[in-house]
Amino acid sequence: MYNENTLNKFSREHRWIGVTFFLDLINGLSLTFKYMFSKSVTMQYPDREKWVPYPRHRGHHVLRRDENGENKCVACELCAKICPCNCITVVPYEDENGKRRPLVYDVDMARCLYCGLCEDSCPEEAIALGSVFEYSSYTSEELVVGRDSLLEMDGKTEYPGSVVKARYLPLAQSTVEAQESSGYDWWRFIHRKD
Amino acid sequence: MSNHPLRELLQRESIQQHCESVYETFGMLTLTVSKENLLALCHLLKHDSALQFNFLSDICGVDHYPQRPRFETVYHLYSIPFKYRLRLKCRFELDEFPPSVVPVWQTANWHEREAYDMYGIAFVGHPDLRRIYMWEGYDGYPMRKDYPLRGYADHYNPFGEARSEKSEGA
Amino acid sequence: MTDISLLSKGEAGQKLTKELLLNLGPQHPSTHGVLRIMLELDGEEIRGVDTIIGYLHRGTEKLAENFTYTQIIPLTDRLDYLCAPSNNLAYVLAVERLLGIKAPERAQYIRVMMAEMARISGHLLISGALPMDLGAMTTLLYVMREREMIMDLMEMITGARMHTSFCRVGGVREDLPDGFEPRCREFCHVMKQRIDDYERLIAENRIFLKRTRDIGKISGEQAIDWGLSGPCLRASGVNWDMRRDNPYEIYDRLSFEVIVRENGDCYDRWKCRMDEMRESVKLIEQCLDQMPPGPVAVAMPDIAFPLNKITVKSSMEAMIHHFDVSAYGFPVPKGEAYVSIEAPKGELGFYIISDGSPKPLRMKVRAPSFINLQALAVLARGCYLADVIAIIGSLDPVIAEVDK
Amino acid sequence: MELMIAAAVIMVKVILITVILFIVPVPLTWLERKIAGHIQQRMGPMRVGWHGLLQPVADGLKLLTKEDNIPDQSDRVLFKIAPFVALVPPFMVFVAVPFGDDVSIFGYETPLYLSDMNVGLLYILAVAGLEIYGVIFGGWASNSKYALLGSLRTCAQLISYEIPMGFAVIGVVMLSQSMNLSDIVDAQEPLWFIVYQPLGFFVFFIAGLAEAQRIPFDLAEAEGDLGAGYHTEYSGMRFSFFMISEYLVMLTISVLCVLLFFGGWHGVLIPLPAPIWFALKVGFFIYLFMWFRFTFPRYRYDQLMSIGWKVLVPLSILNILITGIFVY
Repeated sequence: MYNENTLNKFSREHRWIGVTFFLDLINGLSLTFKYMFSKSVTMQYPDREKWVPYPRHRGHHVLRRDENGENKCVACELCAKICPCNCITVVPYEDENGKRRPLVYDVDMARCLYCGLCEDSCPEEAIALGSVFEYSSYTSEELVVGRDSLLEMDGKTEYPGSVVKARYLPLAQSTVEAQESSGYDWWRFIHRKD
Repeated sequence: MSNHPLRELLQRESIQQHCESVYETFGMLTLTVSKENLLALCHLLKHDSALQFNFLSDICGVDHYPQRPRFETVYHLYSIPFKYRLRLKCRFELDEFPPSVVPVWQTANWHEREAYDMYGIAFVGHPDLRRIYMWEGYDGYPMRKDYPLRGYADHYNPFGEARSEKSEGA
Repeated sequence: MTDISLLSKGEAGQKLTKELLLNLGPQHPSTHGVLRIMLELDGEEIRGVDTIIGYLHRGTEKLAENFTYTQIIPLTDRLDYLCAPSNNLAYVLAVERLLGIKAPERAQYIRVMMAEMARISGHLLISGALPMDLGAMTTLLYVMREREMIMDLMEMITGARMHTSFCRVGGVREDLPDGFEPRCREFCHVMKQRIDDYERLIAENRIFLKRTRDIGKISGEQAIDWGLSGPCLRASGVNWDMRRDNPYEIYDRLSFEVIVRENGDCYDRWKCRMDEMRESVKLIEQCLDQMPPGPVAVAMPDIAFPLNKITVKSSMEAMIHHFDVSAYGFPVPKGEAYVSIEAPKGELGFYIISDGSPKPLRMKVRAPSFINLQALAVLARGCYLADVIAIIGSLDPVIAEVDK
Repeated sequence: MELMIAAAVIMVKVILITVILFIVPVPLTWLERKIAGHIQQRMGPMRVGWHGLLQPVADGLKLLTKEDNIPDQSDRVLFKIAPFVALVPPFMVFVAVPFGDDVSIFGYETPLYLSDMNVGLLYILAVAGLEIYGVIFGGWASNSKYALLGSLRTCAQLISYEIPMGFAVIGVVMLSQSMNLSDIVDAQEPLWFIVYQPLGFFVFFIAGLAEAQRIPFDLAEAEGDLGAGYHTEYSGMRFSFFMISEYLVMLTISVLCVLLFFGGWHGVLIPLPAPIWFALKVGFFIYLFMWFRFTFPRYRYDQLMSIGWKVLVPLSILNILITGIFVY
């Protein structure tokens, strides 16, 4: 029915032939030997390569700006309400034009589930889960991110996920620096017989 | 999902005498049964050649806190030969626990331990009634409605609520 | 000089030796999580098994009682984290049963396709982890390679690799992205070859056969009695698959074989998963072939978020619904529903009692791993210490699901 | 003067071999990780040095600086000496191992071995057997059930596999009429013994795998069920001693395979210097060990014992019989 294994080529009565000549073991050994000379599929993060996520990636939160460069958020607090883990804190205020704006917009990255419900519930499409995924920290306090840094964050990517060249900068603020905008598709390293 | 053949089978005298009521809700037939009749009914349902409820899917403890009787156990049965589903419900007060169905289905063992751990339902005749999720010596039954979501404050749980006298116990 | 045989004899002639109590876990490479097993050993032979769980207990059910129906969706991801879409699907189906709605056809196809991808992902991991526990490390790395492709596809569809939370009550979150179909077909193509590779590597290997054949045997009746489900039950010769016998979603339109094996030992459970993956690949291809165009969520603004935010801003009513759903959730009619699906590990059921409010009165998860793990005590009795590892691996417990 | 030079040469050789043996596990760990990586379609160590070449050095430094844990209620003396007891026998084995024909250094003719014993083979088998003590001490002294089970398994395994191993070698001894290793190698100059002794080699190699505790016979440290077996409780330098001794045993088995069955330093077709031929052959066997490790699962304890006693011992006796019939 399926691709027959070497041992199956012998009928039940003749299985002993395969067993005596170690065909089962040789089969496995030949497979591992073949793979030994195929390309490796791993990505050398962070030294040489880096993954640019898909457009829908749910990473670090980001607050979007409108055409005038202003914060889109109207501090309706729907995201804070729907959040299953209460990781969003919003304090609204009224700006000089009489518009409702967030005075405080804190997201606790350490508590967040990255479920994307805040994104769904936002009527202004202000909050989004962006493409940044490197934000580890030594303390959980540092992971509470405020309004202004959220506005600065990278948003969703445009390109489909790919691997780009990168360089590791251990001492810099951003530890990994991507060098090219377009990269390669790691799937093509997957060895296949067509 | 038609339960009509099952409904006819359940109308028989031998089964009717054990259960209090039969009703259909959201496509599944439900039998309510008193705790005295539970074990007999389970035996019957499993060994009846036309039913053969040999697979116990789930036992669920429920706490209807302000209402009385307060607790309920819900049994979801499945008959692998006939593809029937059936729900048994048994309501009882805290001091009168239902019998264990381990003699009928071995798999009830951990289900009942879970219900005991979470609600304090001490099934009568259970072979090995210990806590299963919480550690031994844990105080209280966390899934009860009067147990606070964050637990009670103690040395390990500084964020819990302060323990008040009336909230504990039945 | 004392006769040495006297030393080991008690007064009445009985042996003074006693069983060795070995504590396996909770930190142990082969327990697949924080599972603790107290083993009573006589030499290397198992005399008694006491499975101690609860190290990962997060109180999902208690939490669910305090969440709205929408907020529970991300919670269900965390049950069996290897196949989150299946959990989402089971939960959402239960809520939909209570609401009396059905998702649009396209959404159903997407859900089923993702559930099958999740099945492959879950089966892949365990069919690689079992040989690894027995020493063949390479298998695990190979399955991880293919699992990475599924993760990649998942990220493409949902934006998350593991905790997808893609299903919504009344549909799915978004439509499939552009360029998904060719990628998915490529995966199906590669996957078929890969399953042959795994079998070539390990399925006929005499050492693997010796370690798994006739180990942890359980008969069909016993398996039913212990509540085993999924591949563990089908490996014992019980022909029961909820996808075929109680079809949910659009499974009745897809053709697939239910894999049943006779022996009920570790090898059969492993092989059953291998063959099920082949069927799942076929199912995914069929889903892609049959996928109809159309909406991916019900047009009920009081239940589902509108996909297009412009509609929210254009009408007052839509705005009110949107705020209502986001802030307070949607009320679900009073009643109770038990819906179960064929998850990778077995029968995954959600029993929801609603009191008519936007939060469930009680949500019970019928976690297949929890029930399957219970059988460890029966399966392992009389085996050797090293067999316990194989048995745990073949039962495929995901501790997050066991502990809920 | 002659005596002085002889003494000096021997000293140099002792130091050289000791140093080499201490260093050999270092590239071997790198090689193992690299082979593992490539078999599994990943890169293996890449970050320290060119293609991770300095990784073993980093690992060694890490092990050196790590805290030396001694478990409570362990037998402290035994716990401390066990790694050394395990480490010494593999070094002692190489006293009798020849690496090539006589060479002349500074006009001084010297053989490429430390001691040309006429019972070299016996000596090697006997000394290699001593390694058990380190394992037993380590497992017993740790006061851990995992370590104890691991050392019990190792004990049974090493003792029962030494028998077929010794028997398998008898065929070679019968053919070469000598127990001196360089004589055995010289006897293979026309044709390698693998041709006469395929069964003997098979038994020897399987038993060797078990002696070296490599997959599929690595029950002693089966990380699947025992964590790390007898060295579960060891850390830092002491742990690395066990590792070194393990790699050296693997090296010993490979060297013995080459010496006894594959013509030692005698090459075929391509004329290469003897030590290079020797190294190539040994390298092949080491690769075989690693290749096996990343392809096969491991046997269970009782299965291992039954293979040892029910398959290998009869086979090796059969091999002696066949050889006997052919020789006489």
